[in-house]
Amino acid sequence: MIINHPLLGPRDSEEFVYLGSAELINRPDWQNETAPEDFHNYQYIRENIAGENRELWYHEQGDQSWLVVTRNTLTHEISKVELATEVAKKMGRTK
Amino acid sequence: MSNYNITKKPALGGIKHEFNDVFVAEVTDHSLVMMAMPQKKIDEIAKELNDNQELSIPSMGKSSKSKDNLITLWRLQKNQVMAYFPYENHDAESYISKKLSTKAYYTDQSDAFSMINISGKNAYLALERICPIDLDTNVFVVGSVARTIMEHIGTIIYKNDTDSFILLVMRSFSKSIMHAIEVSIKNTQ
Amino acid sequence: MSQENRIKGGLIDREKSFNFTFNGEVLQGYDGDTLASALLANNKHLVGRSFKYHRPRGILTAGSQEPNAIMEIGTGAYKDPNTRATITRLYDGLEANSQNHRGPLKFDFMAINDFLSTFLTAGFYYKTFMWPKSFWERFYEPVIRNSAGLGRISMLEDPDTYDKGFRYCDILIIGAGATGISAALVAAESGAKVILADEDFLMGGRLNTEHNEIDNIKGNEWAKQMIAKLATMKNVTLMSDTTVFGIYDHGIYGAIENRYLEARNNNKPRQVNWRIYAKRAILCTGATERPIAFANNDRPGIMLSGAVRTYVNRFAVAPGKRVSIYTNNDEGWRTAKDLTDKGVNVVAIVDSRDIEPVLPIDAEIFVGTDVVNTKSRMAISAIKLSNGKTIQTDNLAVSGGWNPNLHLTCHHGGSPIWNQYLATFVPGNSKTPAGLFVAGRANGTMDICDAIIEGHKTGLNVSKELGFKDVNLKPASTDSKPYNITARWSVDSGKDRAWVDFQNDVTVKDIILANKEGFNSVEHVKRYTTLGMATDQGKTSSVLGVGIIAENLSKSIDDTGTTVFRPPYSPVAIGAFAGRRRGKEFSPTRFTPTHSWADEQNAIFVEVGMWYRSQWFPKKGETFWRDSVDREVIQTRKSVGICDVTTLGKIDLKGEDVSEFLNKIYVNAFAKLPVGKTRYGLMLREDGMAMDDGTTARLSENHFVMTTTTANAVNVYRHMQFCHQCLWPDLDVHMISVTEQYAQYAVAGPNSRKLLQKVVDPEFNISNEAFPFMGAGEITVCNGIPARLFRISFSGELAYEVAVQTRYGDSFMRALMQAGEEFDVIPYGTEALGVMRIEKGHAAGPELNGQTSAYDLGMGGLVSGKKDFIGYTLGLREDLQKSDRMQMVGFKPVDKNALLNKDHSLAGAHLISLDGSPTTEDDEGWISSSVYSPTLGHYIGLGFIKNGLKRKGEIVKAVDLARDSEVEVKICSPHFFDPEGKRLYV
Amino acid sequence: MGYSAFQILKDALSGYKGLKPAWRDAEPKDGGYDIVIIGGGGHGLATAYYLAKKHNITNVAVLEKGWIGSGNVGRNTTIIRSNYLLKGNEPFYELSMQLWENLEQELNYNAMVSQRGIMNLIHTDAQRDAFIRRANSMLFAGAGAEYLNADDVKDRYPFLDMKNARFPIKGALAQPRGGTVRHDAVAWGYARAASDLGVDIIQNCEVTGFSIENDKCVGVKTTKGDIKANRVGSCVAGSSSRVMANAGIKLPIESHVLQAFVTEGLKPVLGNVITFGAGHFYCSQSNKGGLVFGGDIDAYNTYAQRGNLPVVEDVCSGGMAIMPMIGRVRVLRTWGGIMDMSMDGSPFIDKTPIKELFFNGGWCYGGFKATPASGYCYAHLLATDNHHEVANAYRLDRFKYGAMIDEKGVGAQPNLH
Repeated sequence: MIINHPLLGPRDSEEFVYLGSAELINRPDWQNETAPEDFHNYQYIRENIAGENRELWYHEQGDQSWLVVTRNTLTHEISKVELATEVAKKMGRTK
Repeated sequence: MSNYNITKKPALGGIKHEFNDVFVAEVTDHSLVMMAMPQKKIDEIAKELNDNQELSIPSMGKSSKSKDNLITLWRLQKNQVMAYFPYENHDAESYISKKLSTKAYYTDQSDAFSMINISGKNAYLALERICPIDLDTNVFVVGSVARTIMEHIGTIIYKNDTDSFILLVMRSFSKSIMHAIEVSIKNTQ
Repeated sequence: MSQENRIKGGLIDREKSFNFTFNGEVLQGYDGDTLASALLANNKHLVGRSFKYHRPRGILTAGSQEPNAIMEIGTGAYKDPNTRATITRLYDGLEANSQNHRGPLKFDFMAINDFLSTFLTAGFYYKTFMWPKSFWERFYEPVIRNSAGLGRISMLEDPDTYDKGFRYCDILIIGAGATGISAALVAAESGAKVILADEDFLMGGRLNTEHNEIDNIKGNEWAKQMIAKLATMKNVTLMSDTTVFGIYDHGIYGAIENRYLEARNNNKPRQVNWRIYAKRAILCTGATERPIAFANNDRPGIMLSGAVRTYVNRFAVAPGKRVSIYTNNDEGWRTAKDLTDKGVNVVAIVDSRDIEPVLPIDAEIFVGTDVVNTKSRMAISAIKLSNGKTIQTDNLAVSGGWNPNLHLTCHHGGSPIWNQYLATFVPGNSKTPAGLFVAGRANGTMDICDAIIEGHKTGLNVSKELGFKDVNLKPASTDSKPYNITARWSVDSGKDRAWVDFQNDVTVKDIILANKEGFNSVEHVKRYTTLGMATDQGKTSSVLGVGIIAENLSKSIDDTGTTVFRPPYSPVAIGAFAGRRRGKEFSPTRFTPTHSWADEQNAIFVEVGMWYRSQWFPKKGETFWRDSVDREVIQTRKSVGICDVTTLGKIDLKGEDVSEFLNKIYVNAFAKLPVGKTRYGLMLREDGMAMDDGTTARLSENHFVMTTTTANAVNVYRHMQFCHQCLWPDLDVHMISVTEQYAQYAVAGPNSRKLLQKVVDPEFNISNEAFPFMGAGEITVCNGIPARLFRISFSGELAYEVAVQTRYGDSFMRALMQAGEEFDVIPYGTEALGVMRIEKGHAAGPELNGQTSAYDLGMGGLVSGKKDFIGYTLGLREDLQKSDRMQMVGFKPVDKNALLNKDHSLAGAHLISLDGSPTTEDDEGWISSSVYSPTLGHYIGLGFIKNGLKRKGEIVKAVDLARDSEVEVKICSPHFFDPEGKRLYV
Repeated sequence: MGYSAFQILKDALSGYKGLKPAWRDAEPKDGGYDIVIIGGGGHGLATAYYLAKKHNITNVAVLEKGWIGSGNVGRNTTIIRSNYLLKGNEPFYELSMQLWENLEQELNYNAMVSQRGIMNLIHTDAQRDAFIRRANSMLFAGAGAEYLNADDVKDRYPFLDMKNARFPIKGALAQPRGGTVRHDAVAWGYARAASDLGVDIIQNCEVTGFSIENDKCVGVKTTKGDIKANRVGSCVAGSSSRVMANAGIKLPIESHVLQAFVTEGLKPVLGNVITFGAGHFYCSQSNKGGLVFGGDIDAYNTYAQRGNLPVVEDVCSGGMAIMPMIGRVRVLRTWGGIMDMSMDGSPFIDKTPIKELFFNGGWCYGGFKATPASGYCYAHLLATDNHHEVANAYRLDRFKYGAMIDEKGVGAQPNLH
């Protein structure tokens, strides 16, 4: 596979390490009343989409950025690649 | 005064090889310092670099040189820039921070990497066997720099001149990458 | 007579004559020959035996689709089994041997199967060999296995090498025939970067095997000139003898370049596995001819008609003296024409279609007629026609029509579609790999004139689409050669068998029987009969099989479907996929800064991930590893020892928010760690299980340095980047791995401070008061060399870790050893390190195995309840908090002499109560780490047992059934040695 | 019609006129079924067989979207073994092994269950300790295990690279009862036996939804129309998330592709199954002569039954690292199967929050060897409402309580299991 890195351009996926769903950015608040349930869903339950999936790849042998890659799990077509940091910030993650 | 003096040793003993028209040599007596730029301070740092050295922060995958040509910056990451310069003391970190910008964080990486120069008209033929980056002269122009993986070893490749490349690997991998380069040359000659 | 079948012409170099052997017989051929053409030149028609019935077989094709002429080529370690003679370029000294027969090729004893064939139909083995039960492994299976299989491998290490390579292009053109060359010419002219690859060692495709006039010159001459022209262009790379075997995601193409001739002569890689990154690709791979299934259609001397043309035209070999043709399409007639043009006698043309003769040929012509049977086992001597006639012939050229080589269009799950006019499958539209275009015969464009235009147009369009300049170039001109066909799959074979898959011996009858048993889907038929699963990958049999199933089930071909084509397009050597990665080069190697020094000390090294670390340092007279390890432990505890711990992960963390960040990733608090101090930290995964541990020191307000275990250095760094970039992106934290920047040594033992004081520059006070336990700081050593010093201890002794820039690593180790001479300093390796950490009850890899929580490890006390950190919430789940979970404790054998006379420790033993029995039910835990403690004089172990923390003092059994030992052990504190830790503070 | 050598002889002499389909190709019954099994793979067919055989429930349909056996039972590396570490797993896989041992006689179908032995190579001291721990788990469970030192390994397999290996072979953990089975034949054998007991096997029947009334499943919607059922069991590993999403159920599962490889046929080279412990490679030789091997999954989520080159190269280099004599052997075919990778690497056989809807999945790449026990235990659950004792840990909600069954200890990252 080739991942079109937003800063570096197309790179062979061999430079990357795959983690999983981009939902892993959405780490729940530990002080919520529903924290046990929230963390269970966060850690264990997956949409496992057959279609466009937003997922986390780490450019380990590159610039060491985490990326959010939108990739179709039926065709492997990649439609979007974003820096995870920016996605995280958009999702409201701060400190 | 300590009774014990210690001496430095290059990773590959300063090895130099010539294979017909391809040359391989360990690059020694240089320093590397990683400059980390806090997000909020990038503009200020850029200004200081420019004021101090007429040096700009290169765009991703590219390098830039100071006015005196002595400091080269490699932009391998968004918030980090590697400074490469001919200086051979063990205080590279403070040396370069004074020259560049005091607002960044500096980390000496001189010993973290070993550097190998491979050059000659057919150098790219050998690199074609291990390097997954497109080295086409129109694509990877002189001054380009990339971090990738060669023979399962994380490697930085910098094109320092026409038909000349510098490879950097974590120092412990020196022998493995040297072997990979030599095999590549042998296989393509 | 040498090369009795050689005729005039051809693209072989008659100046270069080669000797080769076939089954020991010395024969001659020419440069430019394939092994198959040279064998035919020498009138060798019988070349092998089929898989199941051991039928005598001859050469069927002239390409990579060959099912019959597969042999063992080369000898000794160089032997290549199952090698297709039809694509093996002849070289001087080539040694070929037929395979899969017992006794000589002509008298194969296994041919008995052929006479038992009535009983050995498809799937017979699923119905028998079941009784008695134990006979399967002991009797039936060995017999089946020995009679199955094809070639033999040498069982010796492959002496050849392989390489890998990466190439980029705008347009990859696969296949250098008329279509591919036409596409390449225009693409190259447009300025696009082009790679033109072809599986043949001679580019030109069927232009080399047919009579064509292109741009008014001979087709093969035109090909040669165009290839020469392309070779001069800088933006073109020509790759002959290179098979594009697969299409992977996003424009990555796998290709194997064959260089075995070069390898033989110059010790170069035999093959190069190219990864080609192409923005677009044009598939111009032509088509493959298929046979017709009629009775005994597999005899030596029966060939595909296109192959006959290839042998006559390209290799100047007459396939027989009385050749007959059986066809259902126009191309059979062209074969006849080429043969007669070359003066080869054609005795008959049999066309299953009721048509007017396609070409005027001087031979008996039968239209609307089929071949119904053939004669003579070892070589065809006659054919019998449906009109009752028998014709004496020594070569039958069969054409059942041509199937486009569209395999690569299916590599992403696409299915080809049926074209009834061409009576074959053509590329479908869905799921074609992105960026792949098809032209020429591969696309079902059968007429060469149209194929050239299509190649040209496709080349032009693709170049334009990529933004390259429009090219004013005309496609080459040639005469139209129409292709008309009426499907003919099989001819009723009566009691005889008609072959569909030649190599695997699948006949029409097998397919019909499979259908009868309910195996109707193409995939079921394939799996039940093994149709299309031989080394030729069904290239000549798959489509034929589909036709026969459809006919038999009275279904349309569309409804019958086709099997899936998967990579590789043709078989690829495992060695080529592996490339250089084998033997010592299976993985890169990492050496520590003290490696050469340790080597001088005769250290025994051990693989730790990619690293080589010193395991122990044998002294003269020490023959048994424990002698050395025990001495290293004792000497360290008595005086001082040094261990290279450079491999531990080291991460520099800088920024205003580092302490806050550490608070989020460690279970324990880090916010208030003072400058100049270091602290033990335990990191969990989000699921609450221990991930890694180490120490983190604060060197200045905004500068920390963390150590990780050697094994987890990379994972921890990645995890921390995740935590920073994805979870807390606004924290001002900058991480840099400094693992390799520093050579780091543990100096441990009561005399460690005294030793260090000799090398640390005097302005740095490292006395117990000034630099207490868990102190950390930046110092200089040996007259001004910067260093980092940490007072931490894994051994349980007064100990330090000192780090210098790696360039000084070797020299510094020597200096330390020299400075330590007066204390009888010794270097110690990973074994002694392990012994001392177990004596101290420190958890390491075997305990931090990903299945244990902080509580299990006895570190529940560290867990802060006042902050969020990775693993906090899920770590509180009820099962993880249960008191009967297995908890880490120590174990001592009740009998101190236990295991002393054995060569293994307690590690891996399971724990049961004294009255328990070794069953899953009674299993209460296990020993994770165990060593002989030279300090205590007996074995000790760390391990996990249910509710262990509350069971100290209890005696249980450590049972190791695998090594037949059972030892009574007492549950104890894991801190075997100096449990109060007094030695750390002196 | 029973299969036997005698029957073959009879058939052959009669010109095979009396041959009958191995199983009935059924169409859905209007009246519906007591139990509908979704998925005509090994597990689904085995479940149907054991429902009929052990529980006398024969009004059962198995629905298959393509042809039976077209899923992972037809695209794996055919290995069977019961060499697990953890209590939640080992007794289950041992039951499976025992069922394999009697399968052919029970089904009257030769699936070529070959207990040729499996050997996991050991390369480090730590690995040896871990393998000894595992060997003892196996021995405690009665599965049998043998610890071999380096010399034993060398004696048995002189072709292994013992001198030039990057990661030297220090020993092995063997399970003599492990081995291989002709994978397709397992599906066919179960199908034939189940069909003979009255089970309807319905091919080309894709389930597109569930009929759910008041949180109770009363049937399935299919490409062949609605089918009523008193109880429905999903058994579609590889497609579990897709199918269960139709019932609004999200699973602790990700889909990944595992590639497998077969070479050209060779005369016997490798007697048993070998697993390389320092790389990612396992290999056996089929009775036809091809080396059948595999390695790691492709790391990313996918439903496409194909993988990419990096894993192909990794796996082959693993092979070359231990058996350098296979360098010239050619790979004939590569293919990929979609795995239900669960969050702890262990499967599920359980009820779901919807009444009368049951779930079997999450087999990761251990599904083939589990086929008989999976069918046996799933049938037990479907027939009795109780979990079979050896499958009791395979609960869907185990992560809520922290009752993971994590053999590898890599946590909730499916691509590492």
